[in-house]
Amino acid sequence: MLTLWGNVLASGILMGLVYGIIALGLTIIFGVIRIVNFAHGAMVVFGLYVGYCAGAWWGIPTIVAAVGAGALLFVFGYGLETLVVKRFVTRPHHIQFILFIGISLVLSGAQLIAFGPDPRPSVSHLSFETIAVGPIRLDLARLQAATVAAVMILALAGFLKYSTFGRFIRAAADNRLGGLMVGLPIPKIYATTFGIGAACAGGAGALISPLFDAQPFLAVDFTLLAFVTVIVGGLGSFVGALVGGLTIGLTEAFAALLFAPSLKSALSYGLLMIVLIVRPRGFFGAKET
Amino acid sequence: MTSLKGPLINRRVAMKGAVGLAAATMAPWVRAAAPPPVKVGAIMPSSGILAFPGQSCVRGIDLGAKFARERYGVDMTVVHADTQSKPENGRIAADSLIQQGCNVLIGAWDSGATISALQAAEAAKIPMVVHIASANQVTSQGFTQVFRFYPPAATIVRQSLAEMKALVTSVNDPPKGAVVLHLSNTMGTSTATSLDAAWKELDLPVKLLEYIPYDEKARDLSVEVAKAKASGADALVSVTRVNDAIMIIRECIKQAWNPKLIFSPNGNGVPDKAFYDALGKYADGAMSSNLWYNPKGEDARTIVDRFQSTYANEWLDANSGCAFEAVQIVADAVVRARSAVSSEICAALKATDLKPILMYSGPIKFDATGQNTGAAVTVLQAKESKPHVVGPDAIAEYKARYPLVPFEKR
Amino acid sequence: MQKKRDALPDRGAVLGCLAAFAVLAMLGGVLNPYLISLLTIVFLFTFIGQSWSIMLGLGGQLSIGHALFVGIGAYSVAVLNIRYGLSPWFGLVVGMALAATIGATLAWLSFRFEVRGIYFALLTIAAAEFSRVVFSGWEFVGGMQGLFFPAQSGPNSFWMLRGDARFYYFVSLAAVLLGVSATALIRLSFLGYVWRAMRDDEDASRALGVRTFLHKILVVSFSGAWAAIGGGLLALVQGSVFPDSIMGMGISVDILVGPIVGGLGTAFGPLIGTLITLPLDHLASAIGNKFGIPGLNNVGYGLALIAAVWLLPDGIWPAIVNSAKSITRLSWFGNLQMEQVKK
Amino acid sequence: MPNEPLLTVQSLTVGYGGSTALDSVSISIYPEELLSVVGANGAGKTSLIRSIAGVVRPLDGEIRWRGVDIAGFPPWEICELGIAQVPEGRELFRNLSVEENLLIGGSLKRARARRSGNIQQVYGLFPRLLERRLQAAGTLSGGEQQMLAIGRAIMAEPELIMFDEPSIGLSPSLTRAMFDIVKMLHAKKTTILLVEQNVADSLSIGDRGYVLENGHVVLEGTGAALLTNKEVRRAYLGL
Amino acid sequence: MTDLLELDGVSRRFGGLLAVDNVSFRLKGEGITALVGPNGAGKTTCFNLIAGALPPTQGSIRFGGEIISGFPAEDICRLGIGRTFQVVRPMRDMTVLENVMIGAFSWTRKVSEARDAAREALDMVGLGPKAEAGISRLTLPDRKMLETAKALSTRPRLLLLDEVMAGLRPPEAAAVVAVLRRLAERGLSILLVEHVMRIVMEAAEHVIVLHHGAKIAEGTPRYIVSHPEVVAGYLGEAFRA
Repeated sequence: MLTLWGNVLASGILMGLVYGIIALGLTIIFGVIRIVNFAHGAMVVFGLYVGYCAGAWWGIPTIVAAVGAGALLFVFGYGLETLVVKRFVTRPHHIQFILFIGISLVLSGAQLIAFGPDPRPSVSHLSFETIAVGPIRLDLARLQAATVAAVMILALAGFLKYSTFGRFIRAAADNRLGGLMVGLPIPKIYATTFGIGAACAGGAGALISPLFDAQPFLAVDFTLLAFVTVIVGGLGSFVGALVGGLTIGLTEAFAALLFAPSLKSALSYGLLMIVLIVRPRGFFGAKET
Repeated sequence: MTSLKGPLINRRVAMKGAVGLAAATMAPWVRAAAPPPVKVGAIMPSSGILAFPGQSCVRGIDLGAKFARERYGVDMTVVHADTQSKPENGRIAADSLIQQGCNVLIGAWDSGATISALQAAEAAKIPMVVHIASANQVTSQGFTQVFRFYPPAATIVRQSLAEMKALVTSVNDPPKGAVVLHLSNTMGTSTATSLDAAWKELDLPVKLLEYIPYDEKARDLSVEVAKAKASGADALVSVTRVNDAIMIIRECIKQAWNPKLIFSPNGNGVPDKAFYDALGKYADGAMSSNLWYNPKGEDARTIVDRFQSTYANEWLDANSGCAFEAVQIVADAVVRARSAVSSEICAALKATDLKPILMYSGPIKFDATGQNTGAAVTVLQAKESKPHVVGPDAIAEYKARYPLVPFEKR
Repeated sequence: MQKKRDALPDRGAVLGCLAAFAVLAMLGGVLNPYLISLLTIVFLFTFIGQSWSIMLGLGGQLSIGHALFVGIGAYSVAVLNIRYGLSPWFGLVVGMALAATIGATLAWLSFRFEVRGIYFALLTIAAAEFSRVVFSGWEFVGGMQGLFFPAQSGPNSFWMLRGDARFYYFVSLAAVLLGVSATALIRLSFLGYVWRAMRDDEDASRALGVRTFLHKILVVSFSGAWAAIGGGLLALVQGSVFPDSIMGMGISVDILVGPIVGGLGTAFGPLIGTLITLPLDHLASAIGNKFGIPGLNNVGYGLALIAAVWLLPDGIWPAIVNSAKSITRLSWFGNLQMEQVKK
Repeated sequence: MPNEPLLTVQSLTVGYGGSTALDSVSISIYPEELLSVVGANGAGKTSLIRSIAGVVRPLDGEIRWRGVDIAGFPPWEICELGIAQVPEGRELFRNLSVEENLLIGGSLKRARARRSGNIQQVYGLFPRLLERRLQAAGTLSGGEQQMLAIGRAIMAEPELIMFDEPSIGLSPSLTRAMFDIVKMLHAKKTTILLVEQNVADSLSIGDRGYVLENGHVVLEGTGAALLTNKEVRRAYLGL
Repeated sequence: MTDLLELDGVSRRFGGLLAVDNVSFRLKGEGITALVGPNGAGKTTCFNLIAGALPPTQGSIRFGGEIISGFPAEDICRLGIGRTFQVVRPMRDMTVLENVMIGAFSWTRKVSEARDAAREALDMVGLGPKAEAGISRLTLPDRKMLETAKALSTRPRLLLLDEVMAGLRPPEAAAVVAVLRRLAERGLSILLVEHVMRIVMEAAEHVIVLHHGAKIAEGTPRYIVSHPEVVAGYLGEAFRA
């Protein structure tokens, strides 16, 4: 019994970190540009396909694929912001929503045309391996994803904290007008931020490819998952993404253990509603300006 | 363009009734010695969340039409319509096909779109062969134009459990307890409900320990599998789609749980290519019961080979198989009716008594509600990256392997 | 005399509107069944879209989870009709009441705790998804297996709201007419003025005595009740209800595309927008099927949506009105329908 | 006074959504000058500064910097030319530390190389900022925030600093201190554009001044002349 | 007789800033009172406290003898305090008349009644001829008067006007003063935030001076301009002489 609980706890934590990394990109983009990227899920699926291709076609390890997917999506995100999203930054939410639904549809459609509707499992030995720590088994793919998630979050936090451009990004997130007044290159900052957000989504997608099979229409699920995570943690906050991920991961794990597993997602949505109502900025959310 | 004229007039008859006389005088004129050209409308969810089975069905329909042209000499044109996996589009798709002059419809995979499409078929009096859609209501809501090849969920489960019983009673060291892991979606819940009844009715010698339903959108089944393992069961009965079937096996491996038997009544996984792509050697030994092609059927080999040469990267699975068979049912009816008039095809469909061409099934006959009474399941077992038929005995390619080789010893 | 004319929409507008609907009604008699079923769905989505459009376009509250209300309406009709054999009219009334209550509760909770803007929108998604999952697991309402209406047979029955395709065409057309009139009337009533004021500037309207807290609850609740009617009709037309489709994100997204593309908060915008986008979606789908490239429809439709919000930020209808105004003296179009949300 | 103006604003018109904030305003600033622009709320002072800085796009008119028309240039290019501002409301990066605010101010290409030295200079000027260098800018008091805003502008090594109502919300003693700093910067030969409501103080330290009313320049002259102008006294005190 | 408005030790703090510092004053039933002070003196915050846009941190506000501090803005409006905003805030896609009708909806739900009341209010401020115009066609003085008409249409007993004359040219301002006089003669009490002393001198009967959030002087306009602290606070040290 204790083993079961221990395993559930471990699995909840690992899964929570994975959720955290899936949600990271969404939170970065919101934090700086103040737009909600509803095409986030489609970008995660993009990454999943990169992971699939890397694993199944070229036999590239997942971590390398994740870096590749991150790079690819950075370029994609940077371009998308410069060409399209830029024009919508000051537009009302519902217009942005339609824009991202459009982008999401284009991505999903392209994925459907390119790969067909069949689930594409990444072929990786990681999918089957665990390491035992005492009586507790840790899933290797999840462990890898969770570790990379932690490293990535630390790296990003470091970049934002200590690099000049990272400081620019934080400044732009803090006060856009003030940034303009001291001569920050706001378009470049926004495009880069969107690129980073997209890269996180893509990298996360590739990283979790040993866990999830790629399918074009998973986009909505991943978008919703990222929302739940990010809102519980606090839109726009880094630590929030992690804490949100852990909260959801653990809630789901213990809900599955103690209640009906099929009500897992009802519980996380319920939690989301409560958090939204009681603490709309989440645990670590930035103040609305 | 008689092919267009016939159905057009016929539809008017259905709608207005007043021109009936004209149609009656027209009908003999349309009838010719060879089966007349017929237009078949196929309603499938080719895009959207159900695109995976939907596109598989489209392949079955296309191949089936080619085959029917050669076998029956029917001049058959297929028109496809996509429901985008939305129920409300079932009717629009059906009406669009009827508008394009289709004399008979096939579709629509999911029960929602099927019911919606059936309303259009009912209004226009165009017969519709339902190749797949498992809700009881498809044939129980009083539609007169429905002909369902696919058995209702309860029938499938009952037959599946009968096969399972045959298996566990014939082996040396039968499993003692079973745990049921099932999807909480339409298919999963109805299967689980029937499972419970059938289990008792058939008095399976394996004890049912626990039901563990899980969310369709589950992203992680580790806790569910951990729970299943903790229940002490040595047989895993699962009702899954492909993704979760893969997830469950992965979890079993990771959690070092080696049930002696993994069996999915009416479940996906074992029949699907993705299952083997993802699991490789770990796929072997898992079993499922499905509607499947009869490997010992006369034409099965040729059809499978043709499918393989046409669609090199795809498998002929239950979806394409049922779609294929549905086309044959239509072709057979057209030949017997010697007419492309929908009402006459409908009458011929009612009188269907067809030896299945591809699928394993009893003689295909439709009862008063339009339900195929001959439908039957096969038991499949994964072996060397392919599903193989291991039951019923009459068509088995080999005897089922039992128990499962523990994952770590592979 | 002068006053009375002011209080009502321009006679020209009323006549123009009636003429448009007369044409649509006549089309109902002559169009082929395919167009009939397509337009029926267009009308239903228009009607639901109008409810959404009132909430954002007049009330300023963005909902991305309107499927919640649609689903409530659909299930009320389905459960009462299928389980208890009651007329769908009861279901519609019950659905309205339920949706209004749920909407009011949700709004009360949100605005009480100062959840606003995008956070409120996200809350509506959460509420919709939450109820979808709950309905999926609720045996009484059919769970994931859904509920099915019996096949339609016999003559059309207005009382039981059952009939053939044309019957539903006229029912949904009537609903749209109701929606257009309701939108126009609300805009000209006390509520319309107050809601628009509240949407444009909450603090300024509070200073003018507008009880914004109350009105925000009212508009959400009202819009919810309206959407529930649409949901009930949609359930009847498609003949079944499943939590995944009727309460899923798909519906929430589908209904808001029309109003945004057509023109938010206007009486005709949702109709024009849905009349363009929905058939476009089907056309794209047909083309994709023709070339054997499913997925092409998603790409095409997605690009069309991006183009729409890019090129016509206020929607098609205001663009038409503006160009019409610059050519002729069609001022009544403007008075009745011109509306833009600026933020 | 040198003959060539550093910055010339020529018939500048700025408007927002149908209303006009500046209507054909022309002013010029000469190198090393301290120019005061005074006017009541809504006279268009902030619009003037923001359009020079490129944050607001003018509807019409020219803004010439050393003879080059920079109207329509993006703000970051304008900052790079050596035009900095101490904005109304300070517009600091509230969640960033004092030092980070200064670093950002000094990250323009024109000053980046000398950034660390400049920071020390700012700390020398405002020892209070040194004490609080790791504190978030949002937690500073009003006066300290104003110091930080000035320090941030100095970090860009600007040739022209524009002050937008530096005395707002400050106590009389802090206001005096603020004007001392302006005077000190002026003494260091930085060109200064000072926009104020505080008529007397700003005109008394300014070399020249303009009076802005409702988007128009209504008076211009030397600071001392304006200060004694009957019109100004009447308009601002009813004396 | 109770005073119409009574502020008693009212303070408001924003973080570290004490925007309004222990302010007390009373308004009698009618006439024009001006609230003056330099920028950032807390005049607008004071208005916001009275009108309920913000709750005071300390102290109480009474209107007609009843405590209203802490009430929401809409309730205070309905009790009879109308206010304008310093930055004009018209509802952009409504006509002038429709904008003013919103205020009337605080006491009626009949569109026709609201329309009549709005017309009346517009006539009162001289905007009658422009009733059907769109907002974008209004000049700045028109917009200021529109704000006043909106507040008037709520049928207030006390009118709070926040810099309605800022940015107006002298003749325009004079016209506005005339309007205010007329309103005051009808028995309305007006509290005016104003920057330009010249106008205050012309219009107000009573002046309250705020500086750094605190009241530093109160009295007739004549008395106020001769008050040394006022001159210092307003125009700077240089003017003291």
